[in-house]
Amino acid sequence: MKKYTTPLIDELEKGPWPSFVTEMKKAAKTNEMANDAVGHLEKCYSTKVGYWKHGGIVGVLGYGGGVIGRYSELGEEFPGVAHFHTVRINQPSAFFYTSKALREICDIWDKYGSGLTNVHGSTGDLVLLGTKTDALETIFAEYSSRGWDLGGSGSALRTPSCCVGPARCEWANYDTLDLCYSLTQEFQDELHRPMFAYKFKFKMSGCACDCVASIARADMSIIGTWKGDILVDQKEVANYASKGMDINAEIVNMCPTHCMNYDGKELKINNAECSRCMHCITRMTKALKPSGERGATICIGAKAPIVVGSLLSWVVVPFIKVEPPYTEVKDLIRKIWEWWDDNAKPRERIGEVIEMKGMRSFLEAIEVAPMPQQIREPRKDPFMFYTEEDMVAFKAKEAEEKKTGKYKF
Amino acid sequence: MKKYTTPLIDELEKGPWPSFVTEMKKAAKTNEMANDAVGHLEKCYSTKVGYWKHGGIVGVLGYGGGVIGRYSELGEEFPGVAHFHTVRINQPSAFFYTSKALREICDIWDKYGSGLTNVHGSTGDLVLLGTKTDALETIFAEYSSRGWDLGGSGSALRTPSCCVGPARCEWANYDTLDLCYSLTQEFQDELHRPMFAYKFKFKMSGCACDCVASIARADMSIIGTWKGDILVDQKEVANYASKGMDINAEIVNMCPTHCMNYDGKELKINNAECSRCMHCITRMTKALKPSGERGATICIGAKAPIVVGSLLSWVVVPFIKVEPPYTEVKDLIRKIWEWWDDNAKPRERIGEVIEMKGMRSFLEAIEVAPMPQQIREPRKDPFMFYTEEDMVAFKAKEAEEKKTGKYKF
Amino acid sequence: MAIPQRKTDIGPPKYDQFLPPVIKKNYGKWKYHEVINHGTMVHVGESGDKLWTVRVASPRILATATIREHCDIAEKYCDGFFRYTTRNNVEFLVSDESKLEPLKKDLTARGFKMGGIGAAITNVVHTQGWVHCHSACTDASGLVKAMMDELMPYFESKDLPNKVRLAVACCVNMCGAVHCSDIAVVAVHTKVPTVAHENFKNMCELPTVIGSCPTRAISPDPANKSVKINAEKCMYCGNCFTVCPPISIKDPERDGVAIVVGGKVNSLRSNPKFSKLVIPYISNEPPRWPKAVAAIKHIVEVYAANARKHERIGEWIERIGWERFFSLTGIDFTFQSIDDFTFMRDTMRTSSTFKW
Amino acid sequence: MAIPQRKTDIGPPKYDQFLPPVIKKNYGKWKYHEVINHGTMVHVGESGDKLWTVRVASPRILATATIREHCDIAEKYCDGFFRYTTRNNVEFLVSDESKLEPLKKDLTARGFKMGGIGAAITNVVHTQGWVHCHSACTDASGLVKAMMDELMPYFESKDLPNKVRLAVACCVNMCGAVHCSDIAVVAVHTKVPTVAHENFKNMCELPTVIGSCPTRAISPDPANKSVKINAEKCMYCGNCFTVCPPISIKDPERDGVAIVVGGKVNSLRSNPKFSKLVIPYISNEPPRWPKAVAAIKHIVEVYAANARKHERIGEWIERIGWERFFSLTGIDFTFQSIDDFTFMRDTMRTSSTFKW
Ligand code: SRM
Ligand code: SRM
Ligand code: SRM
Ligand code: SRM
Ligand code: SF4
Ligand code: SF4
Ligand code: SF4
Ligand code: SF4
Ligand code: SF4
Ligand code: SF4
Ligand code: SF4
Ligand code: SF4
Repeated sequence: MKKYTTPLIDELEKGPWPSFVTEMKKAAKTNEMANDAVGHLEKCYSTKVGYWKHGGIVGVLGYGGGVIGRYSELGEEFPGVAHFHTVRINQPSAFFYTSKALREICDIWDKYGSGLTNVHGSTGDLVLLGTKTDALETIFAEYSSRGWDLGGSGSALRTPSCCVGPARCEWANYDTLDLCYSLTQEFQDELHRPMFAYKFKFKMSGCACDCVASIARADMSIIGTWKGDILVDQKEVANYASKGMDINAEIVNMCPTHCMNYDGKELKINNAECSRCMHCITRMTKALKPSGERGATICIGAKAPIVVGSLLSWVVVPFIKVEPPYTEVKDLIRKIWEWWDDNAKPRERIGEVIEMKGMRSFLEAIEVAPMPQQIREPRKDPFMFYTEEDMVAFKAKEAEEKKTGKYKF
Repeated sequence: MKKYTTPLIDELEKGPWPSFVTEMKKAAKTNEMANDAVGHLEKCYSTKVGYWKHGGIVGVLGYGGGVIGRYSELGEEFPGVAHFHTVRINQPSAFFYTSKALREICDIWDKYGSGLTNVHGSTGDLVLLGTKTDALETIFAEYSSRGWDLGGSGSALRTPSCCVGPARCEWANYDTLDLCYSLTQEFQDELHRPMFAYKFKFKMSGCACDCVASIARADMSIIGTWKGDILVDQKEVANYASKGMDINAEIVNMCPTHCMNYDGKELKINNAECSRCMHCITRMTKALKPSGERGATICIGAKAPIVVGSLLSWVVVPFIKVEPPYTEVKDLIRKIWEWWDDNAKPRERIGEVIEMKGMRSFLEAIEVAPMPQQIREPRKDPFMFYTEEDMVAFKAKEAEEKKTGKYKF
Repeated sequence: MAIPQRKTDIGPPKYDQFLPPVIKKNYGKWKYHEVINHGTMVHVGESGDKLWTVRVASPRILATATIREHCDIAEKYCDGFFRYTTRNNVEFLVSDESKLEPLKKDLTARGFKMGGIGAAITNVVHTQGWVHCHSACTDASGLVKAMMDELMPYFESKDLPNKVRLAVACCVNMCGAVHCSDIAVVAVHTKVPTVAHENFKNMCELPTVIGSCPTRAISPDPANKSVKINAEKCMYCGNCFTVCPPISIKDPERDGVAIVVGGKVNSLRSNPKFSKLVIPYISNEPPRWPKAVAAIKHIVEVYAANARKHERIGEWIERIGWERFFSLTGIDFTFQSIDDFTFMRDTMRTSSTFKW
Repeated sequence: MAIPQRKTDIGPPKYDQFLPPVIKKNYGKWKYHEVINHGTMVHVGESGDKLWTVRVASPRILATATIREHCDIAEKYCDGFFRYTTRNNVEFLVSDESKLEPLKKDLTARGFKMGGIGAAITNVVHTQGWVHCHSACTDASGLVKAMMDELMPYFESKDLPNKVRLAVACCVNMCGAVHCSDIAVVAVHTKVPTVAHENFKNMCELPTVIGSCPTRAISPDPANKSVKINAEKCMYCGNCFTVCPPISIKDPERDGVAIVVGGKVNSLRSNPKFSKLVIPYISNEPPRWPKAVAAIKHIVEVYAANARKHERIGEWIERIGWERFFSLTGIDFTFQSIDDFTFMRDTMRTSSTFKW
């Protein structure tokens, strides 16, 4: 094995935060590919440019995704990274593992790959970092025979991901782990065989804390919420106060809807005006908890800034029940994809298509009524579309009003 | 004179608010044109459509504007409105008149026009409503010989307008009446001879109350403001309190910057954090008043929604001195127009051009530095332009930092 | 009578000749003012001088006879000095207190209405309508008259949480302050324009017409040497009609009015705001537009009952949320209220927090 | 060894087999939790059961050897159960209180760092960088390491007003949460791409390349059977480079990083927010990017000194105003911070109210 001197990246072995360079070197001790990856990286640091080529199309039989092809321009200098493809393994819901399962994953990877991983990728996959084209089929056979499948890539459903939710959090409004698993299973075909105009991501958070950043990073963000009052345990409120919490400053005055009141004794909430933002609940988890019906808000459209600026997901379905077998959610997803399919140009994310075609076209296709909950504020300009049916409806309403003598506006 | 039966518009003579129909009929008693205008309007009310044609180009010699040509499709049925042009008389600053002056205006108008007016038009002109083409030169001679000139129309500077300001308001930060007069005089040529890509409007308000709606309705909004503390007369504060004002609810808690404090005795203002919104001052005018340097904020670009939505004016010069002979303001205006001239396509308001070309191009042309006061928040996407000079400057700064060992960010 | 010698580029008369002596003396040196009632306020100078203002409603369309009546009154009580406001009311300026009550009595006797000062509804900024504009799809003055007849108590005497600024525009050009008003009416077309093909090539320029359409609904129609309009894409802005007379967009049964709310101009407390669409369509109902008037009155009343003191309509709505505005007013939420144009991105909700 | 039989479309293993018994028992029935310190929290079930979580920093790039070490530890203290977080930390799940302190001791002994829970700085969401991506104009992992070395106290022990979420993206594709982070670094190109004309026609499609440019800077270059790029219009997004390999945009001396601040994801108190640009350019300085790191630390410190408890960076800035953020931090305000793209309208100030 070549021995690289790496004065620049060695600098990144210093300091308290765990060092990825140390990790790379650890793998490099026994792995040629990892060893060349170290040398290759030092080269980048010294010249301040990268040497990876545009990805090539590589993969496993019958799948259109799951592997990111990667080749170096410096394949001769660093043969271990001439090919350096990543394999995306679909992680289990909420990233729970047993040591047994992970050891198995490591064993296979040491055998066929670089011994380097990303635990996890930004989308959520367990990313195996660097292998050669001819190892891919074997790697897939090894993993899949043990119950692990590939994640998504390309113009496909991407690996869904969720927050830790009911497994270890008191605030989950639905079972994020189970929904994540169920949707991943339901849409295996869409995940493995790119047939969409572009990528599509699901992320599921159990509440407005959004610990999986769904509103910013998923085409479909499924965020838990409730319909009902926040129950207040006044004894626990008193406890927080006695432990030094300034309830007015920290809670009441920070409530965005100003629907709380605390007189030093009793904490009152005008629940009708609460927007369920979670601030008070997170800060007084022993004293406050939601009650009533549980479900989720469905938001659509987030994406990164390329090329006209990032999008955050938009509220589309203010409230939906999320209970096994999740038929309502799955039906909705199918309708969403159908409309997207009918309307997208290549490389158009769903948010971009909604922006192009208008929210109305989308809502009508997925059979959701217009609701003020979907918007932050109404339109400002007077340039509106009206269908013939709209006009008929307006006129009918006016006729009705004439009859009853009462306006309905 | 024809006698029209006007059952529909007669309905609008009922009720307490003064009736424009009554006004039209008043004029119609002695004026053929006004009489036909009444009949013509009744016709519109009965058919629910208007009958005015697209305007034609009419005017007075040497001027490109000041008259709006108007012809009816129903000229045969209503000969008095076959021609029905309006004449825009440039109003005096802040709409002050003497009865003598207005009587003179009325006398001339009764002689040559319909006897109907708009006091005033939305831009600010004293609008004379309805006359014939061949009367225009005479009308102009009669008015101009008595000291009245025409206002703007077409792709020209439009008649500037201002709030009542120092004439009858304690809050004016500069002399709105004098600036309005001075700019109107200075730019007579731009007002009378359309040479711009489109219309351009000035409006001047003495403070953030913006009583002439400049921020919403002027390409250049000149809004008075100050640099200095708000002086507090605690005795008057106590007076307001004793008269029943809930100072915390009405003032302190409504202060947008939360820079006020009232303990039931003393009202304190953290002036460094005040944004000079005027709320507290207007509600406690006897107790609070600004002090220090006076001037204005210049905002650019407001317009109506045609065709991609309305614009409000954008802050361009956070603070400018506004003192006779207003050289600084006038120079700025010339620079603004020059850039607009260089960059606008026909029918592009300045706000639209700034949107197209970017604020930087505009600010550089008018020699104003970028300042955070110009924006509500910085850009969100990472797609930035850098000039070669920018890069040189960034690198020079870094070199300097290396030398001094201190970052300047 | 010979026509006098014309002058050009003289500009307006200098304002100072129209200022009453008390203003000249106290110019820029006013100390404070007090609102006495919706019709009267007094300004006090540092000098101690006082100036009473009596504000009088105006229909804005004035016959010269009425202007002369204003002059008569001003001469009697104000040494001939008076002014109009930026919202087209008349203001009589009284420096001699003893003339104040007589003035008011006289005004009442003559049928003039005083009001609009303070936390009130004042005159409605509006436009030409059928009275003078070719572009109008309703009559602005008529709507204003009908509205203000209903809202008169708020002009004359009844208090509101804060000023409520109303406006009416007779087409989407919006020659007024509709786009930043507490409540406003904007008249809208709702039918795809038709093209008189036979006149097209003589009266219009093909590229101009095609370029005029913000939604690219217009394409060449070579067979007719004219253009055709894609109905799916047309949002009835009328811009094509403005640039090309053979294009016609008016339709008596389909033209109507929309109601927008929540705008403001000043920067007190919160930034200036655009008005937002809440009722997309009400049929054009001259002479008194009963439904539009009822809708406006209803919104004013819900605001009056729910807002905090000093909150403008838009501020109140932003505090409670638009979803609450719709539920409190009972106004139907329609697809038209969802922005599908310039500001779509910034107006959709990007958070699971809202009220049921 | 024979290769086993492959299976397709089986999806991931079902999560429940990886849940420790205490979680299975209390699944969906947790009552509350308490943060003990930045490294440890405890969740308490309705049943009274307790589950301690010890969070450990991870560089995200892990050698299998390190994963095996995680496994060793989990076996010793957690019956082999553990998890990773959505921000790539490791979490050891302890149901037996007696194992908690030994676990922590062992972790310390092995050099693992505990932290990131509560009002802290936790792991940095980041991307591939020079380690694996062709698009990278910096190295993400290196930047993260350099940043976190400096910010370690905020991970391990020091409190902040609220969580501060950091991110790094190695190009404007922003494969992470840069666009909604409290503070983030995004690597940017600053030089107009060059085109290797000779390869163009074999490797790229003309309309695709032209269409890829959001600012229409690219036009055909028929002489070279290629395209040319208008330098005036190019904003270095790299989209053309993504779709066409002969286009090259990397430049060692001009590539750099920008700093954005004030984003957030959750909806507590205020809506999710995008991050905004405050420092447009810092030279790429591997291996430790000293200026970028110093800038981030400086912003964290100014925030820590000025924000109210529970305020995220974006919330704090919105309360004090962006002009005050710039004056408090002393950061130069540049033209680059003024939006000239999609959101220009909504980001300019439309009011005369601001702070000096
Ligand atoms: C590996 C990963 C970054 C990481 O280090 O974690 C990644 C890596 C790449 N992303 Fe990404 N993206 C990754 C998560 C994301 C995310 C975050 C997320 O999913 O939560 C985003 C932002 C959210 C979004 O989807 O918009 C993201 C937005 C992009 C984009 C911009 C897409 C857009 O519509 O704006 C591109 C560009 C593209 O698709 O051509 C992109 C393209 C790429 C490519 C395929 C670039 C390329 O053409 O080679 C990168 C391959 C790198 C490599 O060599 O391994 N990646 N990418 C993440 C996937 C790992 C996983 O499967 O778990
Ligand atoms: C008379 C007046 C309305 C009124 O009743 O008061 C008016 C009347 C017309 N306006 Fe206006 N505008 C009038 C103030 C405004 C304002 C308000 C202002 O100036 O404060 C605006 C909104 C602010 C702005 O400038 O954007 C305004 C925005 C427009 C527009 C849209 C311009 C735009 O850039 O969006 C048009 C359309 C056009 O220019 O083709 C327009 C066009 C017109 C035309 C010329 C339409 C036409 O092509 O015939 C109208 C002539 C009506 C007529 O027959 O008399 N008018 N127009 C106002 C001028 C009176 C005066 O001189 O005092
Ligand atoms: C006379 C007039 C100026 C003029 O040059 O003609 C004027 C005069 C005064 N305004 Fe105004 N404003 C006048 C139009 C405006 C406008 C413009 C408009 O409506 O188109 C605005 C902006 C409206 C908006 O924000 O949408 C305006 C927003 C204010 C405000 C801010 C109100 C608020 O809290 O939102 C104040 C402060 C106040 O009410 O104490 C104010 C205060 C005042 C004061 C008290 C100033 C003073 O000390 O003299 C004057 C009497 C107030 C009153 O009427 O209640 N004036 N005022 C205008 C009267 C129009 C009318 O006939 O009713
Ligand atoms: C473990 C993890 C979920 C997972 O499935 O892996 C998680 C776990 C918890 N989050 Fe979270 N959050 C996790 C990522 C997030 C994210 C996503 C992100 O950062 O990309 C967010 C949104 C960030 C944002 O808004 O920009 C997030 C915003 C919150 C908040 C809201 C904080 C705020 O006030 O702004 C809370 C509430 C709180 O802190 O009390 C919260 C609260 C919690 C609680 C207290 C929930 C509970 O009762 O168990 C958990 C421990 C909190 C802690 O770490 O302080 N979690 N949390 C993630 C830990 C990442 C890490 O390694 O540090
Ligand atoms: S998103 Fe809500 S439910 Fe999910 S882990 Fe975070 S706090 Fe818990
Ligand atoms: S959840 Fe949010 S909105 Fe509701 S009461 Fe608590 S802090 Fe207020
Ligand atoms: S804008 Fe200000 S200075 Fe002018 S009249 Fe209104 S309150 Fe007075
Ligand atoms: S002027 Fe406005 S910001 Fe300043 S103290 Fe008064 S209310 Fe507050
Ligand atoms: S709003 Fe339209 S119809 Fe009314 S005056 Fe202006 S241009 Fe004419
Ligand atoms: S009315 Fe407007 S949208 Fe419709 S065709 Fe004409 S220009 Fe286009
Ligand atoms: S941010 Fe850019 S460079 Fe980094 S991994 Fe994503 S696509 Fe590659
Ligand atoms: S880098 Fe972006 S802006 Fe520049 S030419 Fe390429 S696609 Fe266009």
